[in-house]
Amino acid sequence: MLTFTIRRLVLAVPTLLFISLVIFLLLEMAPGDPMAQVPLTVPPEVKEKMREALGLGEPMPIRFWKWIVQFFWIEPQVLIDYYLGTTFSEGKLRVISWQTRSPVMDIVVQRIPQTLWVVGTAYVVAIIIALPIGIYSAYRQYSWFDQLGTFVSMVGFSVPPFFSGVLVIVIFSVQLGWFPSIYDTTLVVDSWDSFVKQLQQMIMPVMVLALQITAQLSRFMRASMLDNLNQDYVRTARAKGLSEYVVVMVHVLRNSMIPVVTVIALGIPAIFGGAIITEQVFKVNGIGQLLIGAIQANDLPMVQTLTFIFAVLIVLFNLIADVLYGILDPRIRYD
Amino acid sequence: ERGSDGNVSIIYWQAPSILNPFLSGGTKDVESASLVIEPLARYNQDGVMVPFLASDIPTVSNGGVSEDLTQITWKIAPGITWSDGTPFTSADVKFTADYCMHPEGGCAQLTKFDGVTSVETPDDMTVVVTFDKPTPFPYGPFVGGESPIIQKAQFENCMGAKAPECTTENFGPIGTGPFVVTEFKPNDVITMAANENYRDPAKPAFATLTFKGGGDATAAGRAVMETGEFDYAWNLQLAPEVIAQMEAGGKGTPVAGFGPLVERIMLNQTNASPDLPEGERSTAKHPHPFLQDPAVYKAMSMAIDRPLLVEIGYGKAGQVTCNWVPAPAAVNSSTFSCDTQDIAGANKLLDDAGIVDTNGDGVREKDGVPLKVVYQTSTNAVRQDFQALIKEWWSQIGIETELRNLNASVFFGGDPGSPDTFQKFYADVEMYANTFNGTDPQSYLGNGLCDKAPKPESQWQGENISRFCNEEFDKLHGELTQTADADKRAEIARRLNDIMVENGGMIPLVHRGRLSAHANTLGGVVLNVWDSELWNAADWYRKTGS
Amino acid sequence: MTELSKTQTELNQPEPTKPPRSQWLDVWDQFKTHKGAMMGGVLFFLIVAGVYLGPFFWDIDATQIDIRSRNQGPSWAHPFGTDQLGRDLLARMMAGGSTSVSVGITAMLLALFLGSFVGVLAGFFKRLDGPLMRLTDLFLALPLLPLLLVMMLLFREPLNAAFGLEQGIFILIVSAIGITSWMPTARIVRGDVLALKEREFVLAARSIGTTNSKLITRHILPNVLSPIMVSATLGIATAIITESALSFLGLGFPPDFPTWGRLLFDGVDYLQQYPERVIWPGLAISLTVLSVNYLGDGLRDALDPRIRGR
Amino acid sequence: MLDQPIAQIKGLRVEFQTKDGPVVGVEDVSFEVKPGETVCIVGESGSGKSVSSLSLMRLVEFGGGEIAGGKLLFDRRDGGEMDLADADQELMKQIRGNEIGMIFQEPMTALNPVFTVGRQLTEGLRVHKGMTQKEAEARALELLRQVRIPEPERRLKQYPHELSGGMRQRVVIAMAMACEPRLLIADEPTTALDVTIQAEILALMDRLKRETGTAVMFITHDMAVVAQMADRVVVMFRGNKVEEGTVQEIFENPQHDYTKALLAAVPKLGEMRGTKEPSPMKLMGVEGQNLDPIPGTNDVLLRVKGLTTRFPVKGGFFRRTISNVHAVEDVSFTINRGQTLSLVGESGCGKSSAGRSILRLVEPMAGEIDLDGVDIMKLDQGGLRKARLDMQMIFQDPFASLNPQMQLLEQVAEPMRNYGVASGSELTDRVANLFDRVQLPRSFMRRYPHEMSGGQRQRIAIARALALNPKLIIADEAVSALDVSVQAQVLNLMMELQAELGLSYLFISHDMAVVERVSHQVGVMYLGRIVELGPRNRVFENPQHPYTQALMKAVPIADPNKRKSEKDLNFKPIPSPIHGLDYTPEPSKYNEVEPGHYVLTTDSGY
Ligand SMILES: Nc1ncnc2c1ncn2[C@@H]1O[C@H](COP(=O)(O)OP(=O)(O)OP(=O)(O)O)[C@@H](O)[C@H]1O
Ligand SMILES: Nc1ncnc2c1ncn2[C@@H]1O[C@H](COP(=O)(O)OP(=O)(O)OP(=O)(O)O)[C@@H](O)[C@H]1O
Ligand SMILES: [Mg+2]
Ligand SMILES: [Mg+2]
Repeated sequence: MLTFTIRRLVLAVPTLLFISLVIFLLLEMAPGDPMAQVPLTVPPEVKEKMREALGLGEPMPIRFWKWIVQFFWIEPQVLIDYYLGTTFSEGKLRVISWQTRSPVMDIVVQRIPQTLWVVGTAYVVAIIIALPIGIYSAYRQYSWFDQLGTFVSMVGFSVPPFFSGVLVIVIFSVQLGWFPSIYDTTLVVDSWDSFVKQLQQMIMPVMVLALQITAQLSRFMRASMLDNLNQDYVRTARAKGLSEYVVVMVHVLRNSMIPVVTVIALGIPAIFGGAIITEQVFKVNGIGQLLIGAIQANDLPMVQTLTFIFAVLIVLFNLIADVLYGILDPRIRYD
Repeated sequence: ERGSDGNVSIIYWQAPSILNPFLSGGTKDVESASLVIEPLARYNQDGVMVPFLASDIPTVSNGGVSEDLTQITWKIAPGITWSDGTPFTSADVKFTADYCMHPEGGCAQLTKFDGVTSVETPDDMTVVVTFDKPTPFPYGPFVGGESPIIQKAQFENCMGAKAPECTTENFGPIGTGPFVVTEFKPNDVITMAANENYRDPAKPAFATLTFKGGGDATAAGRAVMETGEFDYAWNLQLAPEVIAQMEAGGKGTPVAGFGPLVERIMLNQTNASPDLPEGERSTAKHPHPFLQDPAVYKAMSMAIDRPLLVEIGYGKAGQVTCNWVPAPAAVNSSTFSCDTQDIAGANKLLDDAGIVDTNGDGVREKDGVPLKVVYQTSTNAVRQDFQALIKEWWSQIGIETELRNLNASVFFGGDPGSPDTFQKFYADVEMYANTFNGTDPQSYLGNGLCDKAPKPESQWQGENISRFCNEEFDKLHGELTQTADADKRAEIARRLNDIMVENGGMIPLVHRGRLSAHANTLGGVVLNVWDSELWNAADWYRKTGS
Repeated sequence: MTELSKTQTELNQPEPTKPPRSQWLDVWDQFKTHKGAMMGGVLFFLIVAGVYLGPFFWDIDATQIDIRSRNQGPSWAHPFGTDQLGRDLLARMMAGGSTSVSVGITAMLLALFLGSFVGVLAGFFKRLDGPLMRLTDLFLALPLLPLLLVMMLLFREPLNAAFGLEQGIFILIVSAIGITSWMPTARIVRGDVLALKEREFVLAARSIGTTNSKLITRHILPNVLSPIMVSATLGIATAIITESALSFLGLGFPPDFPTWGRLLFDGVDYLQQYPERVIWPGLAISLTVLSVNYLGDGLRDALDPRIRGR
Repeated sequence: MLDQPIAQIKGLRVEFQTKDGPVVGVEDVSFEVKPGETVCIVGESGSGKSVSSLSLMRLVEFGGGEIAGGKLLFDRRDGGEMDLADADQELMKQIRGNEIGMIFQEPMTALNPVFTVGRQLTEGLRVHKGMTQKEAEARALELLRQVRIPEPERRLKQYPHELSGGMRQRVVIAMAMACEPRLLIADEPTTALDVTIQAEILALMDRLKRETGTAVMFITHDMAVVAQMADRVVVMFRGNKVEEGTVQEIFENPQHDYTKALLAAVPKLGEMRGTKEPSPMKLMGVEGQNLDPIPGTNDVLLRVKGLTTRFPVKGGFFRRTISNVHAVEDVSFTINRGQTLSLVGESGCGKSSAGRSILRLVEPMAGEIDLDGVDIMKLDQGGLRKARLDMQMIFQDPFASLNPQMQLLEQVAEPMRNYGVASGSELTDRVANLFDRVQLPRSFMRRYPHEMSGGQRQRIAIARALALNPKLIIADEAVSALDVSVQAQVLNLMMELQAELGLSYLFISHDMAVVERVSHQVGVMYLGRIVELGPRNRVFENPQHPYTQALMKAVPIADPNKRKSEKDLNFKPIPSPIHGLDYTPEPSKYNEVEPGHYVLTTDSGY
């Protein structure tokens, strides 16, 4: 298992380098200009000057190489400096965003908390809701609960967040006035009151996001439970005189969780990636919003860095899913 | 009294990414920065200059501007300090000019310093700006939200190529304005606090300010007018019904103001047919097969029901206009009238010109070329409604329209590699809005000059989007640059406007205002379209009793 | 002895009484007994019929503007009401539906095809597994928007030239959605194929001289139908919604081309004043997805002979 | 008190609700079990044996069944008789596992794959006996010792898949015995196991019964096992009890036709003693059977020399091969036209691998394979495909080797399609002929594999193997999964075809009685090598290699008077076939003890 993991990790390096190159080329080819959002009143010559100041004049391979050096060599130094108080990175140029002229990683770090709070909570909530639904739907297959579950999850899946988000805002913020419609990223949770506030502002985005994730996860859970409920070992467990609860929640669940856990693990990069539309609707301003904003502003260093971090997470969690599979299912042995 | 009214919150649906307007130029950045850093003078809600950091506005009559129009002398008002307590001096003003004019800085406001040869500081309170030629309108540098003064002490090490590395400075400039930055989260939110050293001890009334960015106009409007979470929302480009519905929420009021912003249809004077080889498409080499025919463009204009467009798209925030430059009022020409739709008249005009449907397909032909146009614009709900309506109207006069909408960041991005930019204009007509800063239209009118047409040789850069070329226009514009007298200037401007519209460079549609909304409890808001909307944030206060 | 031989015949397994019949009739029989599937099927048929045949009975043009009667509620003249330009919503729903349903189905098919293709190859040929799975990672990691922009840039004009405006854009959008959504299917299919490959009937098929391509089409593919079906159901929903996101970004169909996604998106602003504007497209999308889901459930059961026998 | 039965089943009727209406699983069954007694329930597949026992545990409900009538009287431990048929599930929970233990049909799947053996063993103890984790573990250890699992401490921490089939079955037995139930139900506990392990397990159960006085309900269709185990026998047929009696009565004086037929179909070891050639079995009720011996020819069809197959075990950082499974090691034999060579041996000794290597379905490492003059080892993929026209395989598990999604017609037609032998209506005709050949009604052509019984499926597999008129068929455990009556039919069919078409078989099996019935030649495999090879009657009557001798001893005999005692059996654990890369096995050397009868002299590890 360990060598499997290490080998995959080593293999991941060239894969990721290749991915970063592809992303870079793609971004290069994509039409668009970092000056698009500068008002039309600014004349072209000035824009040209501004472009040059961003380093856009240099040839492509050089810019790619620069990015590689900045991301893989300088940024880690910054991190080390930050934790150890050393000064390796002093005076070296970091990956700089074109929009804000500030280091990309600083902004990313700034954005992570709210994304984790909202998208992460939604994921957790979705898991907490979806698993019982899936389990019970499978246990009582074709019961009204199961039918209803299918119906709700399908509707949940087919309603885009730009609609459901606005709908809950209109209902809960405008009509009822229960929750704020705009997420306050400056809120510091340090007291009960601020915690309640945080909960209030999180409820709606979490609800909208969780609905979608729940829809998918509960389907998976149900299918997996159905596969296992008819296995022979379930009968053995019953024959031992175990209670229904133990039979279903220990014996069957443990087996059914194997594929579901890996599905869950594979979904985690998406948490870091944020939920673009939902973040936009509720003004959560997390990573997703950062990415879409950067794309619209053609802030290539930002887009490149964010997508690459995302790629790293995907590759990493792919690996984690595989490893988890091996851990959860003793029959699987890599090597 | 300063700080007595708690917190005020502002929402911009575009989030500011930097607080240094010299490095960005985006309206969102300029306006958010205007709470912190200030220019010597600003335009007020009527487009009239008022002194801010200067003691008065220099003019020829008061001797502040030299007779030969090459020099302007600013006197700094006494007693102004930076928010860190240090005194504000002419050195800071000179530094600002140096900073922006640095060749490697990539300053977004460089045009403000057009023609400036030197900035001198005879003493701590005086600034003398010298131009290379007579400049009838010398109020480019240091006037308006785009050209504020930054502190020399803070930015000294951020000149030229180093500018982008000064993150702390760019995110938290020290200013003279009513507020100071406490935290800046790029593209997200800014928190500010009242400036302890602000020149008026009673202002600002608010102790803190939250400036939230991101989302969409609907949400911003809703947050001010329906849920009351925010006090001020900027630029609500929304359908009038939506605004009305929000207003019914009772928590806020929309306010509109009109600058020179005009939504127009540009008519391509050159042929954009995809059959032409790359490099010759949309260039002066191939004139447009029918759009230069007065009958065609006049008919196209007559077929449009402008009042309806206003009603559907902008409501209170729009007015019918037939002009390229409808504001300031002095330059608004009254030559044309276009507020009634005249389909029959348009048809007649075309029939009389011999442009008729010869093959019975419902589309007219001119010299065998069918009147089919590609009509492009950026993606935006109102523009798409306009496209649909105008397509319908044009079809009634025998012109077939193919609609195309393009991602705004591609359309307005100047990437010469993309065929979809508005400068390349690979279409017959395109619709967008344009405006200018301040009150002087001279350089804006220059957008109609023949040599400003985008072409492959200039990497498709250039402001003369419709490739309009008219000798008389060019000559008249030359005259404008030499004239100082305000009335005379206005008259020339009106004539330039008329030439452009008369000769089919564009079809102006709607004079667009800026529609913002403020909470009913927020007092002191004066909407200003000539400068930053937040220009008088120092005067804002919380209305009591509500 | 007669007694004995009677026992002997009895000893043989009871023979089936039903006459042999064609496979497809069997499938249809099973399908009929699945209540959800029948309902889903009928509903889907109605939607498709309404969308494609509706315009023959409801002959108002979807783009026809009648500015005087704008923002109307449901009435006899406009059963679904009108929009902000006075266009008839029923006609727009039908026109939008034909685009959305076509895009949804074709894009889903494309994604399924790609996903199954990659999945089967990766699962079946050990040598291809690594590279293909890394390719999947790559596609998962690629930022969607720039990718689409590049596709538009490179292919819009040639496609327009070759197929005409509508066809060209249609092909472009369908391929854009298909190319960016095949990865989950590929992963699932690969997993199943890996397991399936170890089953003895695959070895048996090899021993009777079945070639690899036949092995895949005859033995592997039919047995991974169930996960493919599930992906298909979810795929339609994703495709319809992605299309709306594309229109919203200015990457989709020309603006005078209604689609359900766009109608829904445009309607969201008017949610409070004219809720029916979001209800119609929202309902249409949900119903389509639901019906396809039930249809898929039924089809999967019907196509699986093990369930069908029961 | 001893005569008071522990369980009495009276007029049991069980129904299943299916889409096509209710299906009767058990129609009317009554019998009783007394303390310290073993009651064997026999009957063909699907006769309701499992359903009866599951009803007693009230587990049928979970499979969609319903007890529609009858009484299930059970004598509880703390006195008092009660009717389980209307006990509530809460009470059943206390009885299950505690007072009635059950061993299930499939040892491979009855254990939960993700929990350790220890955990699964202690679970019941903690629930019923209120033991602490420690106490339960101590008891589990004791149980594992009782069922004679080597290294019990280590096993507790292992997962089921890490144990061999026999060990797993013993764990299941230990689990059922954990709370010392008064009644133990064993549902075909040995069907899937090979003789040696089966013998061990039977001996174990017998001993446990004697030591603890538990009553045992033993379900099987293997008459030899019945003879070995039973005190009394209940015969079931299509959901009804047709006969009941002591084991002697049933074997010596069967009354019902079905019982007679069943007994007739059992191949008995030693039946063929003295004959040289195989001959079909006499079946009851089949008239005009041709029971002539099948001589075959003397001309060699297949010659295998030095066949060696190893499976690489990959590991290390670069996934290099670090060791090999020596599945087949230097195996040589010949098969004559129209004759059968049987390979026997323990599970995992390499029989299937040898068979597959000949077809090159797995690539052999070395050796020569000569089929009718064609050098199989030298062929490329195309040539190999052509060569497979002449040799076909019937796979170990008939269900697994048929595509569940394809109609039988298609499956049988597929080889002909592949080689373009026939098409269109000709193809259908040929398939129909094949169906006739294997005695399947043509109406089955449009069915799917799951709609067939095990025996019928096996016939489909045979039909498919015959479709190309091959010269050689490799039959890998072609009949092990079938119940006796069907098994006899299939065996007869195969022999009939051999006689008619002159087919040669490589017959792989672990059932010695069957092997004795069908083979001309027998090869005994152990750990990848053939340890003894010779004419069938010589190997069976005069086994020379110690392993062959042990194997012969383990075979149960379908005669209640010839029971084996545990003392006769002594098996060594099988050494691992995995060796490092640098391991060079010695070549196989044989000693010809009689003409054509070879015994391995090289050390085989036994
Ligand atoms: N869950 C079920 N649903 C429907 N019918 C069932 C179910 N379980 C068993 N049956 C039917 O009940 C009858 C008896 O089955 P049972 O499993 O008792 O046979 P068996 O004698 O144990 O056979 P085998 O030797 O193959 O194990 C069969 O006809 C079978 O088809
Ligand atoms: N594909 C494979 N990869 C690695 N090892 C294998 C493979 N197939 C078989 N083996 C190993 O080779 C050995 C021989 O296996 P084989 O299947 O030939 O045994 P068998 O005699 O047929 O047993 P059974 O009676 O259980 O069918 C076993 O140790 C098995 O684990
Ligand atoms: Mg059974
Ligand atoms: Mg085998």
